[in-house]
Amino acid sequence: MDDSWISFDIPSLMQNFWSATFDGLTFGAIYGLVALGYTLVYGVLNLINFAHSEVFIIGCYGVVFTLTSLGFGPNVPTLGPLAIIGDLLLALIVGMIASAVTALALERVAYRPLRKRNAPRLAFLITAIGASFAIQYGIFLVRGASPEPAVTMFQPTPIFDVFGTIVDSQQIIIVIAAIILMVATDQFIRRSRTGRGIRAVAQDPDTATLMGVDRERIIMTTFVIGGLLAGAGALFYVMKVPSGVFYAGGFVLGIKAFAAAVLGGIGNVRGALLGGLLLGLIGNYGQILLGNSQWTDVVAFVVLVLVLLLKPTGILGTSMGRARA
Amino acid sequence: MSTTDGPTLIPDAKAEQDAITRESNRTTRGGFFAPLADRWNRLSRPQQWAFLLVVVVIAYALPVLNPPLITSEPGNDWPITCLQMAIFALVAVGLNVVVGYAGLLDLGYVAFFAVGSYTAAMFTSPDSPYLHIPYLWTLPVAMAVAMFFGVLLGVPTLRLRGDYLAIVTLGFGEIVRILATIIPAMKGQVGFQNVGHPPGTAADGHPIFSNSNGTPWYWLTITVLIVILLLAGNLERSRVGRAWVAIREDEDAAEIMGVPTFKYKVWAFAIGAGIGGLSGALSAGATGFINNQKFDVQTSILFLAAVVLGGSGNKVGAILGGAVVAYLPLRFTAIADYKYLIFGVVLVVLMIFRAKGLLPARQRLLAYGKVAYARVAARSRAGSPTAATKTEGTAK
Amino acid sequence: MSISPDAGADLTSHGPTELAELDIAPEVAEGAAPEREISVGVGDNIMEVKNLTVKFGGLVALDDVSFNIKRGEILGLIGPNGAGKTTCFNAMTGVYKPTSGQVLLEGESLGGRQQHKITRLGLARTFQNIRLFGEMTALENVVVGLDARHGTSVLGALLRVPRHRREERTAIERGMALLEFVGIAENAAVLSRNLSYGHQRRLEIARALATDPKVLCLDEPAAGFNPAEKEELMTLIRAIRSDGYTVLLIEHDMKLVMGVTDRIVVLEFGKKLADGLPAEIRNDPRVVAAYLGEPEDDAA
Amino acid sequence: MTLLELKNVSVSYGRIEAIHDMSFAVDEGEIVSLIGANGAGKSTTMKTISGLLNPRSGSITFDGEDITKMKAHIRVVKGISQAPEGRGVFPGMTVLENLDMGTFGLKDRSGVKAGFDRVFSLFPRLAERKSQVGGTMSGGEQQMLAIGRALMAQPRLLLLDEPSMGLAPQFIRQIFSIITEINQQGTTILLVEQNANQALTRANRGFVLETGSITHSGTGKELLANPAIKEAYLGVG
Amino acid sequence: MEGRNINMQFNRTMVSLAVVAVLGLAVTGCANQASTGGSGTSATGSKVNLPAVTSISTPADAVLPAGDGKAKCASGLTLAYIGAETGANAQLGINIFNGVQLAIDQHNKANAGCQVGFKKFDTEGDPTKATGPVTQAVNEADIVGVVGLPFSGESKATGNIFEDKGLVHITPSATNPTLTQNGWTTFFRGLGNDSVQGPAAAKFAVDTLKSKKVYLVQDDSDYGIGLADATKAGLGNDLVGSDKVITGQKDFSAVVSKIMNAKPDAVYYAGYYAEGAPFDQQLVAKGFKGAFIGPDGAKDDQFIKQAGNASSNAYFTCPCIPGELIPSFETAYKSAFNLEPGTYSIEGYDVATVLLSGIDKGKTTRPALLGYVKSYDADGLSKHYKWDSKGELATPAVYGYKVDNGKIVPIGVIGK
Repeated sequence: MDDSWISFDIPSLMQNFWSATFDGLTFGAIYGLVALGYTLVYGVLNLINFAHSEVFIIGCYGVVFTLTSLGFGPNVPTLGPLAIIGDLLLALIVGMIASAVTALALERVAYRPLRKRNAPRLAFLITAIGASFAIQYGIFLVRGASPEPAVTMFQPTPIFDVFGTIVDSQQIIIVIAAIILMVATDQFIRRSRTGRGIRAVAQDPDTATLMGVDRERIIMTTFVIGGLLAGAGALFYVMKVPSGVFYAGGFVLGIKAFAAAVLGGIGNVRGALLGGLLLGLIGNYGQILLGNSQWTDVVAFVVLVLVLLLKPTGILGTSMGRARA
Repeated sequence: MSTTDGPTLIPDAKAEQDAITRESNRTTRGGFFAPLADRWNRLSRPQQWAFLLVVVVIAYALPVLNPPLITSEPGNDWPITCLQMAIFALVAVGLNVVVGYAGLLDLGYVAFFAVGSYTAAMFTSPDSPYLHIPYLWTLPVAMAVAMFFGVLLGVPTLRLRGDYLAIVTLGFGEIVRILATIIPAMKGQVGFQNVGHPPGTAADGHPIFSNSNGTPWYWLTITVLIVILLLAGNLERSRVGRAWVAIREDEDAAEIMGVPTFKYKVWAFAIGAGIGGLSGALSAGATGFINNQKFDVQTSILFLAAVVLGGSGNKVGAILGGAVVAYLPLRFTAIADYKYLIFGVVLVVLMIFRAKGLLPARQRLLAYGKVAYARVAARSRAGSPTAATKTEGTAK
Repeated sequence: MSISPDAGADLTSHGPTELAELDIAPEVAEGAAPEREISVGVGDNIMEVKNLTVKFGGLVALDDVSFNIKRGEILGLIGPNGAGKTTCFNAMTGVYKPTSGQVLLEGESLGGRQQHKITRLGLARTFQNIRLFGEMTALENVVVGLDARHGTSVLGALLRVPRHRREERTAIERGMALLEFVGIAENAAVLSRNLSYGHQRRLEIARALATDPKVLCLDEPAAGFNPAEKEELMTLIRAIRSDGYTVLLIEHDMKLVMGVTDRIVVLEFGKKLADGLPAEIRNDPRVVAAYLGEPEDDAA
Repeated sequence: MTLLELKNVSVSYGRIEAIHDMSFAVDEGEIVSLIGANGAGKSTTMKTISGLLNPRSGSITFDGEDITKMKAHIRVVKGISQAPEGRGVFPGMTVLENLDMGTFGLKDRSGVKAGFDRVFSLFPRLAERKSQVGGTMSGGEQQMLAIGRALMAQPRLLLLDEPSMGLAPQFIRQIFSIITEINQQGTTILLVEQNANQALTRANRGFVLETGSITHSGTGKELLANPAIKEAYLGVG
Repeated sequence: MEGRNINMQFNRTMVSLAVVAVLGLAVTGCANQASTGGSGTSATGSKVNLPAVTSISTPADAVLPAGDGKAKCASGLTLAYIGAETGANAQLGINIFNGVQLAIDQHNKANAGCQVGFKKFDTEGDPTKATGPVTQAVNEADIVGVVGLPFSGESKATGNIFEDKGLVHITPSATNPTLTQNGWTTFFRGLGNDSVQGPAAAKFAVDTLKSKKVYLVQDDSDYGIGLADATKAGLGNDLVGSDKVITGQKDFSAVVSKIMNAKPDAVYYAGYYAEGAPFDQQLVAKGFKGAFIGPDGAKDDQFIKQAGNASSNAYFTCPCIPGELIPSFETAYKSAFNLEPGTYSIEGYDVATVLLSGIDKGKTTRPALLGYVKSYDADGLSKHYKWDSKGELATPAVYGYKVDNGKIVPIGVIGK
C-alpha cells in the first residue's frame, strides 16, 4: 500500500473537468428534487422529515416495478419512441403517486399524532428515524438485500460536444426536467392559492388559520408535493443509476439530498436547487481531483461544513417564512 | 436553538393549549414510573446506597447467573451479550451528556466510538506498525484522543444551532468513517487483528481477557461504567450540569444568566466524545478485531435511539436504553430479519405515546439539593397555611 | 379565573419597604446579599447610555438615545408599545449589537462583549415573556444565576474538590435566601414550569438577583398582574433597591412606574422624549401629548 | 339581532383557567369593546371566538349556529374574521399578497375586486405600498394591513385584537375613526383594547375583563363614567 | 388575486409541456439509437473465442456424504454453520448452509446408525457480532466441527476462539490470504485464496484475452483490496491505471470517464457483483468495447440480472467449481430446497462432507476430527481436498467463466 493517501491530481481534473461537470449537474438535479421535499416540510413544520429518503425509494420501486412489468429490463428496449414515452410517463405517474402516498401516510401515522401532542422536536426526529428504519427494513424483508435488476429506459445519445466531452440526451433530460419541475414548484408556491396557503402556514400558522387556511390540509398538501417531486426524482434516478434501487438506496441518497437542502438554506425552495447542483458538482470535482470516488462524500460534507461555518443558515439562508418563497 | 428549544415545532395555539392540559393532567395522575420515583426519593441516603449496592451486586453477577428466559443463548453467548449491553450502555451514557443534558443533537456520535476503537487498535494490534503500549493505557489515551476530536469538531461547529448542528455532526461521522477507508494506515476493511487486552493469565494458560470470554470484559466495562456514572453524577450536580441543562432549556437565557454557553457546549462535546472513545476502546479490545465496518450513520442513529428510548437527559434511562437496544437483536435471533422493522415501529409508537422515553428525565442538579428540599418540605409540613402551591396569577 | 384574595400575601405581609421592617429573618437578608455594601443613597452614574442607535435593515429602532442610571436609584424606562423600550433594553444588555453609540457600566464599555461577560460585569435582567429553565426546580434556576459568581472548574466538579463543595453549600443557602426574599421559598423543589405565573415572575427576579448584579433590569415585570399583585411587586422592587441594587424598570403601567421609580426616561419612536422625576414627567406637555394623552386619556 | 353569543365559556391552560364562565353577546351592527389589563384574558377570549383555542365548557353561537366545535378556518368562511394581536402580518409577503390571503376562504370571488377597492379607500397608504414586503413596514402600516386583510374576507363580525398597540397617538385616533367607518359600512366589530378611553368612546357597549371574568358591563358611556373603571383603566392616578 | 387561476393553469401547462418536451428528447435518443443499431452483442465476443465448457468430469471416487451407509456413532454429535443468516449478506449464507444441510441430510438418511445434528449461528457477517455466536458454539460440547465463517473479517475476529478450544472449522468462502498466517491450527480453507486467484486473473486477461492494457478498479473491501494487490502484481506493465470505489456505490460516472480516457482493452474489477454489475452496465452504456473481468465475488446470476446485455463483455475468475455442472448435486439441491445451487453451495456441501466422513470413521472428538481434517487427502465432488500445514488447499484450481446468452458458463480451468 502506498502511503500517499491524499494527493491532488490536477491534470486528471483538467482532463475530466467537463464530464465531471455534466455528471455532477445531473446528480445535483436529482439531489435537488429530493431536497425540495426536505425543504418544503421543513418550511411548514420546522421538521426534518428524516424518512423522506424512504418516500423517495418507494417512488423508485414504483418506477422500477412499472417499467419491469411493461417489459423494460437491463437491456435497451426495442420499443418505438412513442411507446417509450408513454411507458415512461406511466412510470413517472406511478412513481410520483407511490411517493406521495408514502409521504401522506407518514404524515398521518407518524407525525400528526405528535403534532397533536405538541411533542418536543427530538420526538419528531426520532419518529422520523423510526419510520425510516421501518420502511427500509420492510422493503428489505420483501425484496431482500439485492438491488432490483437494472432498468434501462433508452440508450443515451450524444447531443453535443463541449471541448471534447460528449453531453448525452440522458443528462440533458434529467437536468432540464428537474430544473423545470423545480421552477414550477417555486412558481406554484409563490403564485397559486395553495402555495400561498403553504407560505402563510410557514410564516404564521395561527394567523394563516384566521385567514381561512386549513392548516392540516396545507400540511398534507406539503407532504404530497414533496412526495410527488421525490417520485419524479425517482424516475430520473432510475434513469441515471439503473441498478441503484435497493432497500438502503434511499437512505444514502437522502443524506446527500438533505445536505443539499441545508447547503442551500433549508426551508428555501430555490436553495434546494442551488444546494443540490452545488453538492453534485463539488462531489464530482472532489473525487476526480483527489483520485477516487471514495472521496465524493468526504469532499461534499467538508464543503457543507465550511459553508455552514461561513453562513450558518446555508447559502440562501432564510426559510419560506422570511424569504420570498 | 438547541434541539429541545421551544416546546413545539411551530407555535400553534391549540396544540400548545392541549399540551399544557395533558402535561398538568399527567402531573396529577403521576407518570408510569412516578410512584417508583417518589418512593425512591423518600428513601434516606443510606437506604438508597444499600439498595444501589444490591443492584450493583446483581449487575456484576449477571453473566454468571445466566437467568433463563432472559438469556440470549443458544443463539449468542450470554456473557458476551452482557458485554455488548454494557458497552452500549456506556455509549448511551456518553451521548446522553451531549443530547440529553446539553440538548445538542449529535447524529455522528459513532465517529468518537470509532476514534476510540482505532486508538486502542493502533496502539496494541500487531498489525499496526506504530508505537505499542499496554492495552489498559489505551483507555485513557483513547479518551484523550476522542476528546481532542470532540473539541476539534465542536469549536468550529458549536456556533451552529439545532438542525444545522445535526447535519454537520452527521457529516463528521461520515467523514471519519470514509477516512478510515481511505487512509492506508487505518487499514480499511482489512482491519486490525489481535487488539490488545488487559494482562492476566488464567489457570489453563489462556489470557483472562480473551475475546471468547465475555465475563471479565463485562466486569471491566461495568466497573468503568460505574466510575463514569459517579463522575457524570458529580458533573450533573454541579454548575457544569446546571449550565448544560440551562443551555438545553433556553440557550439565550442561560447566556444572559452568566453561563458561558459556548464553553460548556464544547465541554459537553468533549466529555461525550471522551466517553464514546472509551467505549470504543473497550469494544475494540473485547472483540479483538476492528475494521471500518459498523461506524456508519445507522449505528449513530442506533446510539441516539438508545438515549431517547431510555429517556433523554436521564443517565439511568440511558443505561436502560443502551442495554435494551443491544439486547433485543441478540436475544431474538429468530426475528433477526425483522428486528430493524420492529425497532423502527417501536420508535414511532414510543414517541407517540411516551415521547420522553422509558424513564423521563429528571436530573438532580444540586450537590446538596436533597438537604435543602427536605428542609423546605419539613417547614411546609410544620404548617404555614400559605405554603401550599397557590394557583395565583393568570395565564396569558 | 378568580384570584384568591391572599395571592402573594406572603409579600404584602412583609409590610413597608425598609429592610429592617421586612418580615425577613436577618440571616435571609444576609444570605441574599452577602458581602454587599448596602448603598441605598442615590449617587454617581453607575451606567451610562451614550448616543445609542440601533438599526434593523433600514428601520431605525433606536435613534441616538442617551441617559444615565445613578447608583442606587430606580429608573423607569417608559414609552408606548413599539417605542423602542425593548430594543433599548436589548442593546443595553448585549442582545443586540448597537449600530452606533455605547453603553458603559461603571465606566466599562459593554460593547462587543459576550453576554455572559456582561452579566459578570454586573448587569442582570428578566424577560418580558418569562424565560425560565422549565425542567429545573425553582432553586436550581436560582443557582444557575449564582453560578455566575462561582469558580469551580469542570475538573473540580468532576472530582468534587473542596471548593466545589463549599460553593455548592453556599449556593443552596443563598439560593434559598433569595427564594425567601422574593417569597417563593416553599416552592423551591417545584419545577419552574409548574409554578404559577406570579411565582414564575418572582423566580425570574430571584434568578437575576442571584448573579449579584450592580444593575438589575426588569422588563415589564407587572405584565399579567392584577392591581393587588402590582402592589406587591412595587413592594418587592423597593425592597430590592433597599438591599443595595440599582434597578432599571421597563413598564407601561403608569401607576406602577409613577409609584416606584425615582426618575423616568420616556422614549417615543426610538428617540428620547423626556428624562426627569416622575412629577416632572407627568406634567411634561410633550409626554402628555405623545403618550399620556389628553387628561382623560388612559395610560395604554 | 344577536350575532355572536358566548354562554358560560371557560377556557383553561391545564389547571390554570384563563377565562372563567364568561357570557356575553354581540348584536349585529354594534361595536363592542372588551377592555382589561395585560393577562386579563382578552386575547384568550378572541382566540376562543375565532377557534384557535377550544373552550373547556360553554358554548359559542354565531348567527344562530352553534360553532363551539367548528374549526377555525371554517369560522372564517362563516363570516368571523380577525386581525390578530401583534398584527400577524405575513412578513415575507407583499401588501397585495397579504391582502389576498384574506380572501383565502372565499368561495365566491366576485366581490374580491370591490374588496381591494374598499380596503384601498379606507387605507390609502396601503394602495401606495402594494408591493412592499410586510416585514419591512412600520407598526402602524402593519396594523392597517392586518385590518384590511381581515376585511378582505368580507366578514360579518370583525375581531380586532389591540389595534392601537404600539401606535402613535395620532395614528390611534386615525385607526379608531376607520374602525368606526368600517362599522358604519355594516360590519359588526368586537374590539379588544388596553386603550380603554378610545375603545369605550367608540363602542356601543363594553365589558371589563379582570383575570378571566367580566367584572363590569354597560354602554361605553356608562363605563367611561364608572369611577372604579376610571381609577383602574383610565386614570393616570 | 385576479391572475391566480391563470397562474395555476400556467403551472399545469408548464409541467405537462416540460414532461412532453423532455420525453421527446428521449425519443430522439431512442430513434437515433435504433438507427445505429447499437444494441446487442458485445464487441469483444468476436475478438477471442472461448468455448464454453458444458460439463465437467467429477472425480470418480469422490467422497460423498452418504459414505458406505454403515457408519455407527454416538447420538448427539453436531456440526455447526456459523455465519450470516440474516442481514445484507443473508443470500450467501443461505447458499452455504443449504449445501451443508443437504450433505447432512444425505448422510443421516443413508446412515441410520449415525445421526449427526446441525446447528446454525447467525453473525450477520459482522465481525463485531461474530464473537457472541462463535463463543456460544465453541462452548457447546456436542459441536465437533464447524463450517464457516464465510467472510474474512469475521474469520479474523474469531479464529483464535476456535484455536483456543481446538474446534476445527473450514471456511467455504473466506479468501483473504492473511487468514492462514495467524498460526491457527484449526482453520482450513475450502477453496483457493486471493493470492491464487489474482495472478490467475492477470494471466487470464493478458494471455487468454490478449489484453495489452488493463485498468484495475477495486472496492474498499478486504477482499477487493487483497485481490487487487495480487492482480496488480500479476499484471505488471500491462496495468494502465487503477481506481477505487466504495461498497454501496451505484454511480460510477467519474470512474467510467477516467477509464474512457485511458482506453484500456480490459477492466479488471476486484469486488462484488453489487457494485460490479452497475459498474459494467455504466461502462458499456458509455461505449466501452473491451472486456470486463470480475472475481468470484462478482460471479453471480445477479450480475447478469442487473447488468443485462452489458454483461456480455464480462468474464469471471473463481477458485470454485461450477456446482450446477454436477448433475447429481444440482438435482439433489433443487429437490431439497426448490432453488438452484448458488455460489459456494458446493463448497458448503463438500467441506461438510469432509467433516461427516471423519465422524463416520469414528473421529467423534474435537481433537480427533481436527487431526482427521489435517491429514485428509481425497477428492470431493468439486475438487481434491488436501490441506497444507497452514490450512490452505494444496492444489487449488481457478476456473474461468464467461457470459453467454445471459448465462454464466464455465470456460475451464485457467490457473492452478
